[in-house]
Amino acid sequence: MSTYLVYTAGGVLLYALGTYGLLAKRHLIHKVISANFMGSGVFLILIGLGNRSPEGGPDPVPQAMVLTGIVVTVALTALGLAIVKRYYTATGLDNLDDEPSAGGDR
Amino acid sequence: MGDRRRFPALLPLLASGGVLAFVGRAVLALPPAANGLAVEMRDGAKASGIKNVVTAVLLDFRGYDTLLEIAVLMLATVAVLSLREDPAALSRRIAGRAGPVLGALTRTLAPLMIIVAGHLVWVGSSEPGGAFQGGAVLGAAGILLVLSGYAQPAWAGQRIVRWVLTVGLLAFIGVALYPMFGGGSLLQYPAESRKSLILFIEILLTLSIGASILSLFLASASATAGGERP
Amino acid sequence: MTPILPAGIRSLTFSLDETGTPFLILFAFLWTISALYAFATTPAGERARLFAYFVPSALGGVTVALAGDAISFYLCFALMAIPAWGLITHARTAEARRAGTIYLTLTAIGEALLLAALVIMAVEADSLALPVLAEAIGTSPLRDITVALLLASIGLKIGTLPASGVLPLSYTYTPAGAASALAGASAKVGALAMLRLLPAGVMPEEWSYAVMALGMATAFLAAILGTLTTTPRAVLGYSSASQMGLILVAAGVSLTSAEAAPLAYGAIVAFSLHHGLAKSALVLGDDVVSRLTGRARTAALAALALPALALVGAPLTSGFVAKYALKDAVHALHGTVPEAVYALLPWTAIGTAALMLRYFVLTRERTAETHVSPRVPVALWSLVLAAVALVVWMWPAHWNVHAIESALSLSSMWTALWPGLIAVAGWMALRYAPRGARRLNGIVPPGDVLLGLAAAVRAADRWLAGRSRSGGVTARGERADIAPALRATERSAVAWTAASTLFVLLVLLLVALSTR
Amino acid sequence: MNVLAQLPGLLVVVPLAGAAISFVAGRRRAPHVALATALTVLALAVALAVHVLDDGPFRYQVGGWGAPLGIDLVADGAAALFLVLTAIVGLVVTLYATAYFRTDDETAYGHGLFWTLWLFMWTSLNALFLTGDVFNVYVCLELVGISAVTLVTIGGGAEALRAGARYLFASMLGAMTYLLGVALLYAATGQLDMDVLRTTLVADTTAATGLALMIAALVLKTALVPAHFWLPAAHGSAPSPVSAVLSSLVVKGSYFVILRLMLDVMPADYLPGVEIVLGVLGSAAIVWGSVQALLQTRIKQLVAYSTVAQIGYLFLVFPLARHGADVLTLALTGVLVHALSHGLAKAGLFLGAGSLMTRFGHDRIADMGGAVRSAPALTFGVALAGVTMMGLPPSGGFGAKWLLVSAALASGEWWWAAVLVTGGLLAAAYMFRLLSVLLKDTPTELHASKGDARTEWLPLALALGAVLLVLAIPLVSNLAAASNVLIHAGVTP
Repeated sequence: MSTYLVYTAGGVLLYALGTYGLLAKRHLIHKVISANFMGSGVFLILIGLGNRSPEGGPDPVPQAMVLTGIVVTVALTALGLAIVKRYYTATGLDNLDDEPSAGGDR
Repeated sequence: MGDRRRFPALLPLLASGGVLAFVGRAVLALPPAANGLAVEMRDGAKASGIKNVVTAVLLDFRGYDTLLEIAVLMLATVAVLSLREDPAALSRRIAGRAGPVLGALTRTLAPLMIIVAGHLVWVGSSEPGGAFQGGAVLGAAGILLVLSGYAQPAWAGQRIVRWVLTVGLLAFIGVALYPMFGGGSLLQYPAESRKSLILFIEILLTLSIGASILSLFLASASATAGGERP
Repeated sequence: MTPILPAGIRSLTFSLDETGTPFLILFAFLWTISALYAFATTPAGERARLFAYFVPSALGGVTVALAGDAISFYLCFALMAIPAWGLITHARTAEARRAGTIYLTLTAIGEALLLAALVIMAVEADSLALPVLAEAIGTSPLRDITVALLLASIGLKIGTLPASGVLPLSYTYTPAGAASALAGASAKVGALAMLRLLPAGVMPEEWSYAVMALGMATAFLAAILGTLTTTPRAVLGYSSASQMGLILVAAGVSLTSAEAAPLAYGAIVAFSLHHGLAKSALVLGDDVVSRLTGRARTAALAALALPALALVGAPLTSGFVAKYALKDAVHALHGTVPEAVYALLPWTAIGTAALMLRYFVLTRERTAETHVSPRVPVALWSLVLAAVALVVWMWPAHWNVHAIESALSLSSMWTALWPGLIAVAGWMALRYAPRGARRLNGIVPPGDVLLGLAAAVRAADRWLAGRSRSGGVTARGERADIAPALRATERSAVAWTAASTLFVLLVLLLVALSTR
Repeated sequence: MNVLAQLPGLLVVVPLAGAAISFVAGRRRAPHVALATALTVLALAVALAVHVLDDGPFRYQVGGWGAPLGIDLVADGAAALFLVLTAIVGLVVTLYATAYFRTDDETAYGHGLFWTLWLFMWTSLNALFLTGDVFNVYVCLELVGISAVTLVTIGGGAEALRAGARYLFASMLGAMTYLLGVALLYAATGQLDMDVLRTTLVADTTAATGLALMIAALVLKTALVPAHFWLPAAHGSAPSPVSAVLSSLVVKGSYFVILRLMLDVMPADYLPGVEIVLGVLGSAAIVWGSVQALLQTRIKQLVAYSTVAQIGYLFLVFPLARHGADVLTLALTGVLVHALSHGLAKAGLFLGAGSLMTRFGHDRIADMGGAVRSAPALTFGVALAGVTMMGLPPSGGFGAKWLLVSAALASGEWWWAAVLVTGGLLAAAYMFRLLSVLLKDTPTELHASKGDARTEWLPLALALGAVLLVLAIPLVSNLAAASNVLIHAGVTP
């Protein structure tokens, strides 16, 4: 198995895990973290697949994309946390299902 | 009324499994060797005179992406500022300076971090590094200063901080516009001043990125201690 | 590519042709008179509100005669029809508003049907020019459905059964000036559409027989409904519907026979001109009468006889010529149905005569309403009356020379007179009728079945809104209610886990499809 | 500087500079910065449209490198159309907002940061309409997403925050799906530029998977049923000027990218069956959105569901595009006219709804009787916008319907025409439900003091624009002819 496939497979797995979390986890912080999983998954896939260059050295374009992607994801995550927090202060809810927050597992 | 009760829990699992299968298949279908744009980029970087290819891609070839990326970062900062509940909240929680140990550590670390940030920017054109890395360190230094009481958290959102936040983007816009007056297109740096212009942007960006990270932290402070509901 | 694409304002073609000319003259004359009349009789404070709707409507109503392609025809047609809603609801009473709503709904449906027909025709003909459209649809496999769409749309415009209530509804509450334009010109746009859009001589006989039968049924039934209503305007509305039924008969003739088509077209034009002027004179008439007192009132009532007689088809009037033209057209067809229609045609005049009597009686009872000087209304009205009297003599003779000649013969005088006499006799006899029969008087509200339909729609709307009819104790649960079910479906479809999973499944579907 | 040649770059940088300056200008001066920016961008957008009409589409090489090394902007007829729409709606919304966001409370409405957020959103929309690079699309989408989510929550109410959170997670899901698609596409082809992809794309599992992921992500951002789950809450609970922009412009941004990927970048039948799925979902959106609009009791929810329905029309172009250049021309012109007329009318409708809500002090449709008495121009504006929604003539909506019905009939697939007609009737139903209340002649008590001439007349101006659009159809069809989709399909302009 080639090296690039290890990274890529890890990325795919991480992405699928993140998808499940974003879909099924109720707590909003879980959702934010799951979305970060998805992002990291894609970055791993980009880096992994960008490492197939036979001319020696990795492809710089996916690296640049990942750097841009990381900054964007950081921005999105910051916004996400701010909204989740404000939503919690305003309603006392930590999910979107209108169920009271579990309290203990915060 | 939660959708968890109504909705079979198996379906999200199936859906994620499907994602795994389809993406996995797509990845495995790829040939094990491919160049992408690696060769073109390397040749282009030689022509542009920037030794670090990734920096060349980020700030030169795809500098437009980076311009918008800076916009994303500043936008997120503005967004979080617009969501802040009580600007004075953090000030109330950090009363006075830190104790002797943290104080001494801060006095040692903060200047060091600022130097490291400067170094990261400087080496960015030839080795891994650059404005984002530098900015992150700078922002961390700022957070350290605030938490240990050397800087006022209420500064976030003030006019001077706003200027620092914006100056990177404004400089980038200015540099992007500058070639247009010479008949070039947006971000088409003149060959002779390419390196110095990029360094100029990088330095101001480092300041703004640091301010962004600090503001993101400060603005999300809770309205009440412990983050509990009033 | 050929321009089925509306290139917009630049592709709109306007031109004047032989068909358009009489309509243009009629529309321009009637809209001008009614504008002046409405201006003179509307209180200054309400003028702006009325003319905000009147001006666009008139603009569309006049230019429709000039439209040379499908788009401009449709635009003018709609421009006239839609703002007319504002004229109908001008009085701002509950009835007027209800009439307006029904009118607007029917208009919207009619526009949609016409649009569907025009689009099919434009695609089939690969052109937008009106003459090409009608020709191309005759040989198209979509011919039947297109003609049906056209007839349904025109039927809604001219008040064919079962929509016979649309004309009475649109006249009854409208201010007199505007009403005269709606009565005289609006439905005639439907007649123009027949000439412009219906293909000639291509439909099977059964088809056109059905159309003719529908026309005759409308002519008779509308007359019966009209005699049972209680306001002069409503009577006039039903009379229009009845007359428009006769126009539909002519359209039926043209659909199946290319030889009879010119005769039928002549009849449609004749009917439009004659009926437009006479009906306009009558609509203004009851308003003028209500403004007069004493001897002037008597004189005005007497003058009403001129348009009334014309409608009945008395000799030497425009109505006589129009009816003669229609008879000639029907006569050109052979078969049981055309012959039956031919035999029944004179009998429709009984209905018209009865309507005119009823109108006369109701108008005579109207009391003087305003103290505004009646000078301008009377002058304008006289102009229309003069047009009614003179139009027959200005007739472009080549349409039907025969009709004009025979108008002077004795036998034809008799055929024109007896229906009127029967109606008068019937009216006299009614005075001695049992009380039960007289109670029928006034049982038809203007709008007849349409009102029932509208009530049904409102009930359905309430049901959909999940509200109970009584407003008191709800009967929820006893009746299967679809609205809560729809709401609940949407609620669970937008719940996060369900919705996002659905989206990921959509992703998988797209990927699976793409990589087959 | 040759301004004409620099227009694409300026259309991105000018509003971006406006956003930055408005942030440092302070809350008092920010509205002036926004207005000045709006006027400049409108002038630039119109100039670009004229330039494209005169000289045809052109590419703009940012940084002077050119694809595949650098990023190219593409200025074609369709892009110019959306830019002009954005500029017109943007200017009106900016004017409206100067009246709407007047408050002395320091913490209200996001600490006065509306203007900065709004100019960032404008920048990102312009960038999205112009970009020719699939990764750059990702950055633009995130800019749009972050600004849109924040603007939804700017009012600060619990409902708005909940809607914002849902919107945020939907946005994240879409962004990640899109980025994964780009990663796979780049791994398979080694290209990011749309024009290079158009000429080099060959059948390949990975590339097709990537493109399908990208299309799906954009479908989520465009809120096509069943991926509309985030839209009604977000558009319904945002401040009205924000709702107007979200409904009339933001969903068009991602739609525009779908349009280019499906009809320009990919060869016909590259993703077999996807165009049918999009058409079917579009039809479902028309019916389901309208039915839900009919059931709403609150005015902005009704308008938001109407957006769900109207988005459906935009997707009918994809199945129709398989039927040759003539049908494609008709259908594309149709959806462009629809996008324009819906953009103007929906913005007018949301602004109108906002003014009504301010005046009544609530958002219940049932209790809005008598609006016509105290706010006739406002009610007239809402009614006119309704005319376009229903597709009644003479209006832009009518022109769009005409073109789309013609295309459906010319393609021989008449059922799309049936969907269009049904959609018109359903739109009439829900608009009449609203109008029948507003036009009631009952006396009402309104908060007259809060009314400002701007909030009464601007909705009417937009609605009038949507109606008069019917006169601009030749212009739109010329711009459509100057779009890369048609030029590459072999239709000579």
